[in-house]
Parts: sequence; C-alpha cells; structure tokens
Amino acid sequence: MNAFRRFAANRLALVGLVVLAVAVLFVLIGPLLYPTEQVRTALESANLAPGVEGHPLGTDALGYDVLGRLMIAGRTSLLVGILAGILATVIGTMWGAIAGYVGGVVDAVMMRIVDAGIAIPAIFLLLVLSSIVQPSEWVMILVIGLVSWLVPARLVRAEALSVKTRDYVVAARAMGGSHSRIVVRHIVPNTVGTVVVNATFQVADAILLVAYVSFLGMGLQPPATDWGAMLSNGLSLIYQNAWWLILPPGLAIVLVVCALNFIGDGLRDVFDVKGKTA
Amino acid sequence: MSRTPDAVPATVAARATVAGTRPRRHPFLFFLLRRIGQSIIVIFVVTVIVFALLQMLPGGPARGVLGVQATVEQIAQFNHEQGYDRPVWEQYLMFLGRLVTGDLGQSYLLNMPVSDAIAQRLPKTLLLTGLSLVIALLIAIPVGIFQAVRRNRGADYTLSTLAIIAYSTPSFFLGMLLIMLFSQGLGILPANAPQGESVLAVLAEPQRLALPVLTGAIPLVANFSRYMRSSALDSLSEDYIRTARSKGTPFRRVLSRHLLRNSLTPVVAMLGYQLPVMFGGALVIEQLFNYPGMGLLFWSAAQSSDFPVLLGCVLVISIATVAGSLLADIIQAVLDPRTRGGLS
Amino acid sequence: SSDSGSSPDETNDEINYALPANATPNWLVPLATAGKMTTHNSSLIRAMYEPLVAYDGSMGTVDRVPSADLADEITFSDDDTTATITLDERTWSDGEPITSADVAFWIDLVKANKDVWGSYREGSMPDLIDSVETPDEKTVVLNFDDAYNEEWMLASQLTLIVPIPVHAWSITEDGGEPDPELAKTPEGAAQIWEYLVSEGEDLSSYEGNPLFDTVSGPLSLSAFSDSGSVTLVANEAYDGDDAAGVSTINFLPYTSTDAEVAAVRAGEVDYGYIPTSELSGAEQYESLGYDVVNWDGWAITYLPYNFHNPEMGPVYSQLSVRQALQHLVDQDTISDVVWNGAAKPGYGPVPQNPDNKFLADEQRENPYPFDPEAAKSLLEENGWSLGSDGIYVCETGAECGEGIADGQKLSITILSQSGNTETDNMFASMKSTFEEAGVGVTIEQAPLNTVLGSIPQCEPESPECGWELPFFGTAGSWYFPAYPTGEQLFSTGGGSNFGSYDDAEMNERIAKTLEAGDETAMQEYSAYGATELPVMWLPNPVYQVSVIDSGLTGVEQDSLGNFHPQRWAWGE
Amino acid sequence: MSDERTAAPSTVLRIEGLHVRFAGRDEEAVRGVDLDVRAGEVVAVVGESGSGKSVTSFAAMGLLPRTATATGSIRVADGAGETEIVGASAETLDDMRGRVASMVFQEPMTALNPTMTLGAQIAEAVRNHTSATKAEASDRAVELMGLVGIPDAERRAAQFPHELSGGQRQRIVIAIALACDPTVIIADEPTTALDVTVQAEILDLLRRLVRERGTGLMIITHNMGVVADLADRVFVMRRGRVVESGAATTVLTAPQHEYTRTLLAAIPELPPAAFGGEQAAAAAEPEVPEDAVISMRGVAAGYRVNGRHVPAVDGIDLTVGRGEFVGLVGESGSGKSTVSRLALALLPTSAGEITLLDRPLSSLKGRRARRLLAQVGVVFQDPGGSLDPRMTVGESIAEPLAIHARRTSRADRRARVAELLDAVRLPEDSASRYPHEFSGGQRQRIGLARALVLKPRLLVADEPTSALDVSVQAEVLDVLRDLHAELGFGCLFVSHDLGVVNQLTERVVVMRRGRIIEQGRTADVLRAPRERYTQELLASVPSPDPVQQRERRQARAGLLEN
Ligand SMILES: Nc1ncnc2c1ncn2[C@@H]1O[C@H](COP(=O)(O)OP(=O)(O)OP(=O)(O)O)[C@@H](O)[C@H]1O
Ligand SMILES: Nc1ncnc2c1ncn2[C@@H]1O[C@H](COP(=O)(O)OP(=O)(O)OP(=O)(O)O)[C@@H](O)[C@H]1O
Ligand SMILES: [Mg+2]
Ligand SMILES: [Mg+2]
Repeated sequence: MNAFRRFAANRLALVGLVVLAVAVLFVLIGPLLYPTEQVRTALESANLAPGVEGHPLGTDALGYDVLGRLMIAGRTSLLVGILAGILATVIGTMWGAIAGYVGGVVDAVMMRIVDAGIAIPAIFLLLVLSSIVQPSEWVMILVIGLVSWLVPARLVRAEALSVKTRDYVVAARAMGGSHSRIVVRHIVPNTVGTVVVNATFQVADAILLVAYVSFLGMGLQPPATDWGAMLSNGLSLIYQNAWWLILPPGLAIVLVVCALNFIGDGLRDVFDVKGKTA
Repeated sequence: MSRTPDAVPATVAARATVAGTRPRRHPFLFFLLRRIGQSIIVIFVVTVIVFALLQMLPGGPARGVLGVQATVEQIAQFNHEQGYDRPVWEQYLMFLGRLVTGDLGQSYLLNMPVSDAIAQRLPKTLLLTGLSLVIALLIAIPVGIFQAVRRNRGADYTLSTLAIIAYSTPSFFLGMLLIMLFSQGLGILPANAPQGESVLAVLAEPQRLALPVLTGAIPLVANFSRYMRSSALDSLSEDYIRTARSKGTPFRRVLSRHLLRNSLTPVVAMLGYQLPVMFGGALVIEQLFNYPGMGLLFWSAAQSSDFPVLLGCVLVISIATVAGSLLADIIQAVLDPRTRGGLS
Repeated sequence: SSDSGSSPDETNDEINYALPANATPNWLVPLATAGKMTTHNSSLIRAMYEPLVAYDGSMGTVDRVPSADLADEITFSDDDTTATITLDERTWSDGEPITSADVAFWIDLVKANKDVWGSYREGSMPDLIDSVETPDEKTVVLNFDDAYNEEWMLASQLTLIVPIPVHAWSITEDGGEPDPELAKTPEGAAQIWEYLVSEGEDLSSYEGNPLFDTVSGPLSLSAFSDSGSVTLVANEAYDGDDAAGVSTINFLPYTSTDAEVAAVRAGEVDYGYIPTSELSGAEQYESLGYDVVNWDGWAITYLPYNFHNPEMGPVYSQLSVRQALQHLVDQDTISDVVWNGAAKPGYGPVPQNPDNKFLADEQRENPYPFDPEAAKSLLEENGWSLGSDGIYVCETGAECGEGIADGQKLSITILSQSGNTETDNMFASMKSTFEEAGVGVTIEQAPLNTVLGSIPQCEPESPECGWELPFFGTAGSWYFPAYPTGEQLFSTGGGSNFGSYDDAEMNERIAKTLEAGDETAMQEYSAYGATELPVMWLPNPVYQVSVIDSGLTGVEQDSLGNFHPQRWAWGE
Repeated sequence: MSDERTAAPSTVLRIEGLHVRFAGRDEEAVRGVDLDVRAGEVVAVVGESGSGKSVTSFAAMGLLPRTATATGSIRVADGAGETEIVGASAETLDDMRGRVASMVFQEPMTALNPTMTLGAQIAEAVRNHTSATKAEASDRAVELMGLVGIPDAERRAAQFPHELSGGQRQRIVIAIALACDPTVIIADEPTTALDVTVQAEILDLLRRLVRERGTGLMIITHNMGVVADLADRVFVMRRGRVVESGAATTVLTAPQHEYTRTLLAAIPELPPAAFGGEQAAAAAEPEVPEDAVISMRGVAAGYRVNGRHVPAVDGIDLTVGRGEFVGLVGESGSGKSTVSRLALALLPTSAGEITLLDRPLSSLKGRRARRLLAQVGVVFQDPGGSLDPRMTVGESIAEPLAIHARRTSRADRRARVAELLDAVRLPEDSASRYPHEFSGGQRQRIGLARALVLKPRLLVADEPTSALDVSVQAEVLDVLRDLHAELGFGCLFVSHDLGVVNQLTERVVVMRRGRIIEQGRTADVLRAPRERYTQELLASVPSPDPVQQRERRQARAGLLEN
C-alpha cells in the first residue's frame, strides 16, 4: 500500500495509469461496443470523410472504418509492444546478471557483444531482420525483442556488478552458497527495481519501434494492422489533408507511450531507481 | 551510514601502494589502449553480425540487381563474379581483407564504389545530426539545470511532461505534424530538405534545413534535458555543492562553476551511446524530408538488396558509433581529472 | 514549370525532368552489361546515340519512327534470311560520316562479347546474324542463320543495334590511337569492349570523357554528377530529323517519390510524376499549371504460379483452379478504386494499351470476368468442397487432379513487393474477396529485389521452391519491346518463366510468333494465353502518373517506357 | 525561555528557540534548540544519530534544504553587529557564509569538487568576499594550505582532490573554512571518516587554529573522546532537543541527564596505558593455541587491479583456537579485512597455507570447500548492507540452512529461526519482516543470528559494530559475548576500536601495511605495547575522561617528538 501511495504521489504516473487503462479498454472492449467490419474490404465505401455514412472518423482507402480500425490496430500495437518489451527485459536481465556476476573474460565477451549490438542502430537491424522473416505479430515480437534487449542487459549488468559487492552477497558466498543460488536468490531480485522500471520504458520503446517498423514498410499481413501502419498509410495522403487518417493513430501512439513513460517514472519513485537510458 | 572508517572505493587504488607496489605509470594511456582494443573487438563483432545477417537475406542480390528480364546465365555469371558461389567463410575473409584496405566494394545500384557513395552522403548526415545535436544540447543543458534547481515545482513538471511527450512522439509523426503545420498550414517552411550535393549547397538553403533539423532536435532535447536534469540533481546533492555554498559563492556561480562541469560528465558518456539512436533517427528523418544522406542511401540499398552498400553503411555507422563512444569516454576522462591521474 | 522564377527567355530554353526516385542514370555507353538496362539509361543513350532502327509508342501505336533512327530503307529478302539496310546521310557530331562500318563495329563487339552483353538471349541477337556485309559506306547486309518473322526481327532485334563511332571508339586505353580493324578479331573486340565497359563503370569521369564527344543523336552530354544529376544539351552538329526542341535538359535525381512531389509542388520540375494516390487530388496539380497524364506502359502485370511448388504446384496445374482464381479478381474495381484509375485491366499476355493488332478478341473481352459464383461452381465441379473453416478443401486428392494431396486446402500465398500503398491495398482487397469465396490467402511482403531474388526457377524437391505467387508489378510486371512476344515468359525453359509453366501448345504458338510469315500468330498466342491462364492476370498499373507543365509540347508518352527528351519544347 | 539577555559581548553564534520542520514530516526534526558559541571557545554538540545535530548546524549556515522551514532565531556576530540567519535573503546569506561563519564537513572525500584544483577551490572562497585579484587569491590559497599543514603547498595547489589522502583533504576543507577569517566555524563530525592517528592530527590542528585566532568553533561529534580532547562546553542533544549542557569536564565526569549517563557508560574502556617504550614487556613468543579452528602460516594474498596483481598482505601467521576470541587491529588499509576474507575462503592465497577446521583450504575446491563453510559464520560491518533487502529476516537467518541443510523441514527451520531471534533478543514476529524495518543495531543482531544458525566453530566478524552508535554498540557486543559463552565458537574479531578489542578479546593481533607487527595476549599488548606503532595507535585514541585524555595527548606528543 505504501508503495502504491508513493506511486500515486506522482500525479503524472497516476494519469499515465488511467490513460493506459482507457487505452486497453478502448482496444479490448471498444470493438464489442462499436463493432465494425475489419476483415472484408469495402471498396465501394472507401475514402469517406469523417461523419459520412455513420463513420465518425471516416474510412480509409479500403473502406475500413477508421475508428474501428484504431481499436483493432491498437490491439496489435499494445500486444506486440508489451510482449516485445517483456521479452527484451527477460533476455537482457539474464544476460546482464550473468555477465555482471561472473565477470572476467565471460563478462568481457558478453559485453562486447552487447556493445556491438548497440553500435548497430536498431532500425537498421530491424530493416534487415524483417526482410529475412515475414512479419507476423509473433515475429515482430521476437524481432523487436531481439534488437532491444541490449540496453536492459547493460543496466542490469551495472546493477549486478554493484549488487555482487554488497555484503549480503559476500555473506552468502562466505556461507558457502553456490553461484546459481546467488544469481537467482540475490542478484536478480535486487535488480528488480531497475528491471521493472526499465521494462516500462522498454514497452514504451517497443510500441514506438512497432510504429517505426511499419513506417519503414515492414508491416503486418492484411487485414491485420497496427497504429504505425495506419499512420504510415496516412502519410501518403498528407497533401490531401486527410487528417483523420493521420492524427488518430499518431495521437494514440503518443498517448500510450507517454502514459507508459509516466508510469515508469512513477515506478522509479517507488523502487528508488536512478536514471533512464532512452 | 557514512560513519565508517572503512575504505571508500575511490581511494582503493590510491591505497594500493601500501603493500609495496607502484600504480601504473600512465593510467590514462593504459585506459586509452584498453578502450581502443575493446573498440576494435567490437567492430570485429559488428562485422560478423552484419555479415551473418546479410547471409540470411533470402534470394541474394543477383535477380534484384539484374532485373526481371535477366537470364539464368547472367545470374550465374553475376554470382560468380561477386564470389557468391564461394563458401561463406571464404566470402567473409575476402570481405574482411578488402575492408582493412578501406575497400567497401562496388554498389550494384549506383554503379560506384560504396566508399564514394558514403563519402558523398555521410557529411550531409553528419551535418543534419550534428546541427540537431548542437541545438539540442544548447537548449537541453540549461533547461535540465533549470529543472533540477526548480525540481518538483510547476515549471519543472511542465517541462518534464513536455519532454516525455516529445520523447513519446515517433519522429516521423512529429515530422508529419511539423509539415502539416509549417508547410501546409502556415506555408512558411518548405517540407523538402535541401537536395544540394555538397554540404555547402545544403547549408545555402537554411529554410529547407529547418524542419528536418527541428524534427531531429526535438526528441534529443527531450532526452538530453531529462538526462541533464537527473544528472544535475545528483550533482546538486553532492557535498561539494554544499561546500561551495558554505564559502559564500552565489548560487548562479555555483551552477556555472561547480555544477555544470560535474553534471556534464555523465551526459557526455550518454552521448556516446546515443549515436546509433541518432543515426537511426536520421534514417527516418531523411526518408520523411528526402534529405539525401546516409539514411536514404541505406534505405534504398535495403530496398534493392544492394549488399555492399548495406554492409558499408552499417559498418561506417557502427564504426562511427564505436569511435563516438570512445571519444565520449576520452572527453569524460578529460573532464574528470580522477581518471587521468598519472598523465602529467 | 515555366514560372519557376527565372526569366522567360531562359526558361524557354531549358527543361527540368524528374527521374524516377532512386533510379539514377548509371550507364551511358550504348553497350550495356546486365543490370544497366533501365529505361532512363536507355532513353538517355537513345538521345545521344540513335539506334539503327527506332520503335516507339509515342504516336499512339507502337511503331517504327524512322525520323529517330539511322536506317533509311530496310528490305528483307523474300525468304526472310537477309536484311539489307541503307543508312541515312548523317554525320557524327565530330563531322565524320555515319557509315556501315559503324554498324559492323557494334555487331563485332557484341558478337565477341555476347556473354556479358546485357540484352543477350540465346538464339537471338547476335546469334542469329551469320555474317555482315558492308558493300558500301551506306549499306549493310545482314545474313541470318534462319528465316525469321520480319516484324519480330525489326521491332525486337534490329532495334538493339546502336551504331557506334568506329573511328573514335576502336581504342583500348585512354587517348589510344583508334584502330578500325581491331574489332574484327575476337581478341581485339574483347579488348575494346573491356575498355569501353570500364569507362562506362567510371561514372565520376563521365563529364569530360572524350568518348561522349562523338554522338549521333540530337543531344549530347554536358554534365553528369555522381548523385545522378545529368544535363544534356542540344547537339549543335545534329543533322537528322529529330532535333532537340530546347538547348538544355536537366535530368534531376530524387531520393524518394516524396522529394520529387515536393519539387513538383515547388514548380522546380517541368516534367515529373506523382504517386497514384495523388490522383484523387489531381486538381491541385492542375491549378499549379500541370497536366496530369497517365503514362501507360507497353506491359502486362500478373502473378506467376509456381507450378513446381511441391504442395500447390499440382493444384495450380489444374486449369479449373486457375480459372476459378481468375474469376475472383475484380479487375475493374481494383483499377478504379484502389489505383484511382492508374491501372487498366489486363486479361492476357499481350499489352492492351494502346489497342493493337496483336490482341485477340478473346483477350480483349476477358474470358473470366469477376464472378465469385462461377468460381465456386468451377471448384465444386472439380472435386473441391467448402471446409468447415470456410476454405475449399480437396478431401480426395485424386479427384481434383494429379499429384494433389488428400485434404489439400485451397490456400494460396502471395509474396508481394512492399513499399507501395496501392499494391498493398490491391492485395488486401483481393484477400478479402478470395477468402469470402473460400480461398485462403496469405500475403507476405518484401522489397522488390528480395521478391525477385526469392523466386528462382526450381524443381519441386529443391528447398528454394517453396514460393507460390510472387508479385513484382507495382509498375508493371513485364515491359515488352515493340513486338510483344512471350518466349521469355511462357515457353518451356524461357529465361523469365519463373513458375516453370510447361505447355506444348503454348510453346508452339510462341514459336509461330517468331517464325517468318505468319501474321495471325500473335493473336492466336494472345487468345491462348487469355484462356489458358499461364499466370494470374492482374490490372496493369501505369508506368507513372506524369505531371507535365501545360506549356510543354512533344510530350506524348511512349508506352515502351522510353522518353524522348529531344522532342520536348516550349509551346507558344 | 528565561529573559537573561545579558549575553557576553564575545558571543559569536547564538541560536535561540530553533525549530526545524521538513515538508511531509509530522515531527519536527529540531524542536527548540538554544545554543551559543563564544569567541575562542570550542563547543561540542553530541548525541545519538538523528538527534538533529546536523540540521541545527545547517540551519546556522542557512543551508537547510528547501523542504525545511526553520523558526526561531540564529544570529552570528558580524563585526560590531549581528546578522539574523533565519529568514535572511540569499544575498545576506551569500555575504555571510565563509566570511563570518564557515563550515567543515564530515566527508572529506566528497566535500571537494573533484574537477577543480585545490588552489582554485580555496581561492574561490577568498575572492567571494574580498577584492583580491586572481593572483592574490591563489597566493593566499597557498599560504592557507601551508597554514593547515600541507607540505609543498605550491605544487599541491595545482592538484585535484583525488590526489590527496583523506586527512589532507580534510585540511583543505579547513583551509577553505579559514579563508576569510570567520568569527565562527561549524564542524560537522570533521574527524569521523578518518583513522585514529589522522583524527588526532586534525584535532590538534583545529585546537591550534581556534586558540591562535580566537575563532568560535562549534564541533559536532558522536565521539566522547573528541569532546574530552577539545571542548570547553558540551551540548547533549536527543530527539531534536538539548537535554544537557555545561562545561565539558562537568558533563563528562558528572553527567546529570540519564541519557548522557548511558552514553558515557556505553563507551568501552581502554586499559590504563603505558606508552613508554622502556616499559614494554619482553618480547614473548606468541603462544600457539592448540586445537585451532583456523591457522594461517606465512600467508600472502592480494587483489587484481586493472588486470595486475597487487599484494595486500604478506607473511601472515595467525591462529584462532577453539572458543578463543582473537582481535585484529590496525590502521585503515592495513589488511585486516583481507585477512578475514582469507579466513572465509573468499580470496585465494598467493603463498602460505591456511588450515580451516583441520583441513588445508588449498586442497579443497568447489562444493567440498563450500561444505566446509557450513561451520564458519560471518558478520560484516554494515548492518544494512549485509542483509538482502528483498528477503525477510526469517529467510535471511535461514539462508545457511537452505544452503547446507536442505532437508530441514519448514517447521524445523522456523523453530530454529525463532530460537535464534530469541538468542539475539529480538521479538519472534521479526521473522516475517524486512530489514529496512529495523534499526542498525537490530539488523546487526539479525546478522549475528544468521551467522550462528548452523552453530559454527569459527565466527569471523569484520568491524561488526563500527557503524553503530556507542550505546547500540554496547548492546550488540553484549549479545555477542553471551552467545560466545553459550556456543563456544572461535572468533576472529576485526576492529579498529582498541576499546572494544580490549573489552572483548583474549588475544590481539596488530597489523600494519599488510604485515603482522605484533601479537599477544590482549592485556599484555595493550598495556605494554612493544612496537612503537602500537604505542602511537593507543595514544591516538581519545579518552572520554578529560584528565586521562590530557595524559594521552601529552604521551602522543612525546612519541611524535622522539
Ligand atoms: N533533507 C531532509 N529531509 C527530511 N528529513 C531530514 C532531512 N535531513 C535530516 N532529516 C531528519 O532530521 C532529523 C535530524 O537529522 P540530523 O541529520 O540532524 O541528525 P544527526 O544528529 O546529524 O545524526 P547523525 O549523527 O546521524 O549525523 C532526522 O530525523 C532526519 O531524518
Ligand atoms: N577489492 C579490492 N581490490 C583491490 N585492492 C583491494 C581490495 N580490497 C582491499 N584492497 C587493498 O588491500 C589493502 C588491504 O585492504 P583491507 O580492506 O584488508 O584493509 P583494512 O585493514 O580492512 O582497512 P579498513 O580499516 O579501512 O577496513 C589495501 O591497500 C586496499 O587498498
Ligand atoms: Mg549528522
Ligand atoms: Mg576493512
């Protein structure tokens, strides 16, 4: 409870939580309240302006209702973002904890790999990776997870390095505790603050990456879509002032990513963790 | 719990002399060599990763380069000429061999050496990111310090919120908004970046440069100001700030003489790691504003499986990144006299 | 446009043409190696070096344009085994006459280096030329190894010949002494070729390269930058009938379509293009002083079936299945709505725009109009039944056709080229209609070159044979030379017969189109392709949607995809 | 609040009715402190941790954080008049700080700006309040550095803080405080972070400066020895209030307040010292106890620093017999902790042999070595740091069981934990709580419980009480002594506090620079040290008895002269 109070003391974090909850409801419950055809195309009612024929936000080039599409797309963006963020966090945590705890040559090798990975801009990796595999939702999760575990790995390693010199770890070793026990029982739990806080940012970043991947043309197979894909489709209509194809998905991304960042900041207060690497 | 007579980490090395050995003569030189060694290893790993990834690309470039109408014989010939029919490791060694002589191969699409293509584009990307970076720093550093000093007050919250919003906006969306606002709505700034071939020609059209640079700078301002704020907050709580104030130094001077330099150090380190992010951002911005830099080069190479260009771009950017973080480390060391102890 | 700021006199003598995004000129030597034969390269080359025989589609039909070539009269012997060509009275820009030796020089070079010549196809140019005679300076006699269809020979083969200046180009190093005899030996020809190609590869030395000082065409090279910006100026010494309409033409490279559009909007381009999606807002461009014109391509667009796909190959081999699928493609709606009219339905192997004599009525009239019900009954008549998941399935494979597995589902996989909204939307809507009718569709996307790279002709057992229906036709799948035959596409073993289509009747009909004397062969081929469906026919997108300054004349667009900058001029 | 406002004219700092409240806190941190400092006088403020000493001193400098609100009055003498600090403007405060009142902080390692030269930092203080030019200011800085006893001041002025030792840095901080000849200096625990020998030097310096210049000094400390050594008057604080004040000799010898009495009682006593070299006992052969739980023979070890081996200890011969309490003392960095790490097999030896529980350590690897550790317990210095904050106290205490006796049933485990909690005098319900809910002393007792859960034969305790207040320390030592009596383990007790060692151990080992320079029965060594180093060490420890302390100071002076 105390933890929640500390979290709630950060007003923005609370706002973030509410926004995220609303977004989740919007994408999960929304389609039940406002059912629309999002599988079959309807070329006869394509490119309608907002308000026409009962489409509050108009339709797109294939005749899909934009409001309904926003909900469906949001499911993908959120699902992929959250799972990819978690995947990245899990891989990064394990990698970083092991590198930091074991140290020496193992650490050096593992961290050089991380350095190399970081040196290659993620978007470049994504471009190449997504032309190797066909981006389904699961592939996207995997691919985004695989390019974004590096930062958490770094953070957790730094944390592990400092945790491992704490007296309670030394004590555990002096008691004869095995290495695996120390990593699992002491190192990992004590990096949890860093990890949880970073995971929130990681999810936020993953949602952005999903958008970038779609923007760069590596979208999902139709009729599936995500906010980034909607947005980049809208881009081609930027000169025709089709704001209803651009602003809704764009604002949805910004809102959710903001909300996650606010929540992360709030959690940071709770866990008392420092810093954020973007 | 600071009431401890026990060792404070920073002094461990200093005390290492107790038992009779001297510290290294030139710790800075040692540090430098070590970092350079690491950087070389990292670049090597990068070449392996990139090469392996490209091997996994389906199809191979031949059909893409030669077009739909090419014959089977022409494709076989192409693959033979380019060495694609050799074992992978042999291709890698060949590639590495050429790399050390600075030869990045020939672009299939542009019909020119990759190094020339990059030499033509890189300066422009550097210009774009460099301008964004400088502007971002000029804004973010004072803003971050201001926020740290005014922490948890209205202005701080407002700026933090703005920063998070800016950070949360995908740069292509941001760019679109700017275009909608400045180009279409107000009609005061063109949506198309300068197409000039040289950096000078690009600079000659500052009004065209405005939107791309702005799009690049805004997220950086957001990011750096957040960093600067937290780093300045850390420094503000340091004892030496208190010492400085206790000798009667006016607060403004404390900020400029004591806080700035100390809180800049971690920001500089972070800059090194931001490079790949910035290059990634450049890719999107160049795409959006049609700025003919490395990002677009990479993009069109990716679209056309122009392997040598792909490899070349990734390598150059990775090397730039590695060099950047090396430089950041060195600057950091220079800023922080603790790390250059035995240099004199 | 003419209002781009500079004074009228200046503008009236200068035209800015927008090159396709990311496709900058990278070859100007009229001897192309593979991969260098993009249309903008060849258009520029044609403006500098007139071909022996010119065909183009800029007059509303695809036909010979004698004013744009160097040949005067072309006569075929009665048995169609020789052609005698007399040349126009013309001179190179350096004042030397253009002679039969220049023609022979080209043939010698290509013959000796045919393996690396980009346009080489076994059995055609230059294999079919047995010998060349040059009885006098202005006459060339070509002796063929067989009798060939005249039209094909003229429109598809002789058009490849580009006379080049033997008196200047028969050298093997910079500043070398020309030796007109050298090319007569294969070794000498190889040396010259090597030198000329290496010069061609050295883009940075184009500007000022003495090779380009000797041209036969209406334009000559003035500037060429690495980034692909090219300036051609009128050839002052030009003495042909196709002289340049303005003194300077700038070919501007763009790194992306958006960049080009922005330039168009800024009035920096006199002749450019816009994405098809902009067609719905065409008035905007018209108000800027442009005409918005579709540039039809002399092309067809299709999805090849991979008949060797281990699972689906046997399914696609069933004509009934192909017919059913073809019935499901709503070409009219797709053309109008998805492409905003920037694509035209296509029903067979012969290009339909402009209308032409090669087209059979069967193809013109679309044997398989959009009709889901017809598709369903076709499938049901042939052993397919609707499965519980709404997808047709063949419970007993043998009933549906040879080699089909029991329980085979009718689910197709399209590998589409990425990066184009209309293409994406086309397949999204096709997926929707197909699935509604009971055909499963998976759409995969990859960049064009990855698509092309992943569809090798293959045997069923080979691991790379997993592809099914690739799409590489965002700007048309296949562009034809003037005589639109399909030997590359649909004959067994054809170089671009990706899906290994193998049909004896088709082979025969194609062979007929190449043989001498048969005027109706093309129509028969057209009819057969339209009914037999060797591939799935799709709407053929325009080459591009052009925006042309309303003040420009001479801008009829060549459906062969070439542009003819010399004919552009500012109207009164 | 008596109205006797006849303050002596020489009062330089006067605090009256000071209250400080932090935003978001219910209780005031300081609730009504009255305190005054006269010119040339040393006033000591003592009291337990958190009693408000630092807050009071910050308030006096106007350095309270923004979240704090102060009420009451703090006035400092400025020339003829007085300046009110509470509620003063930023300009007034800037003008006052450093010129009229300056401050010396506890942590010399962090009190200096790491990126600025020492000279510049001192010069800044000069230039803040005088019109001195840059050159004049740096001359003055060099002069000040000489004054506080930095040798080779000219060269040092161009150096950075990290190039100096802790004691030297503290001298620089003092130099900064002195730069403008303030009327009052406030020193917040100025010697706590330093070794006893260095501490003695700094105290000498402060005493000399105050006496010579007539500056008022308010010194905050928790060390009664320092008070006895330096102070004229003492203020004892507890929970934000002054509970007793008066002349140092009176308060120390005849404390009035209950709290002051417990404070004094808790201080471990040193034996009446005999410092003279002549009186040293004859060099006795170190007795080797039979039945050793651990013995080291000629052991050397070191650390890898930047990939290079740096020796830390050498030629260690040391034995702990069964049930024996052995103290290990020495200055900071002398290798005490290294020896304890060796005993715990946390560090490989580079020479010599360690026999742990009759088994040579070098012959054991991996799991077998770890199993041996079941019979060794360990307690570390930092009571917060040695407990995993994410484990309940019960889990922490049961951890050795989880490692070595995995088959123990849950109920057994719980019972054993309860047993131990009882033994260390903690309530049984502590098991389900987390370490942060306990005070330092309690945490240290939890650590002790964990160390003893498997009934070890050897306990290694590395400065287990040095982070604690004296009264709390007394409590923990009490528990330790009781448990030792009950369980009979051998104990290697590392400490820098000779008083504690004197109280607790039977034998003592003195280390210096990685070597053992003296060992023997505690009584012998401390009463009649043979080695000069041991003598100095003893003489540097301030005694809370003002009379005794005077003797020590003289003895030390004598030793330094020789
Ligand atoms: N910045 C702050 N914010 C909130 N509370 C504070 C702050 N600084 C000190 N306190 C509280 O004020 C009280 C007095 O603290 P202070 O630092 O003066 O104690 P102290 O006597 O100096 O203790 P120590 O001997 O540990 O230094 C404590 O309860 C502490 O928690
Ligand atoms: N982890 C380490 N890495 C490198 N050197 C170390 C390390 N730990 C200690 N040292 C060095 O070994 C020597 C002995 O250190 P040790 O910690 O044993 O001293 P100590 O007597 O316990 O000091 P203190 O009283 O300050 O705790 C010192 O010179 C110290 O700098
Ligand atoms: Mg304090
Ligand atoms: Mg120690």
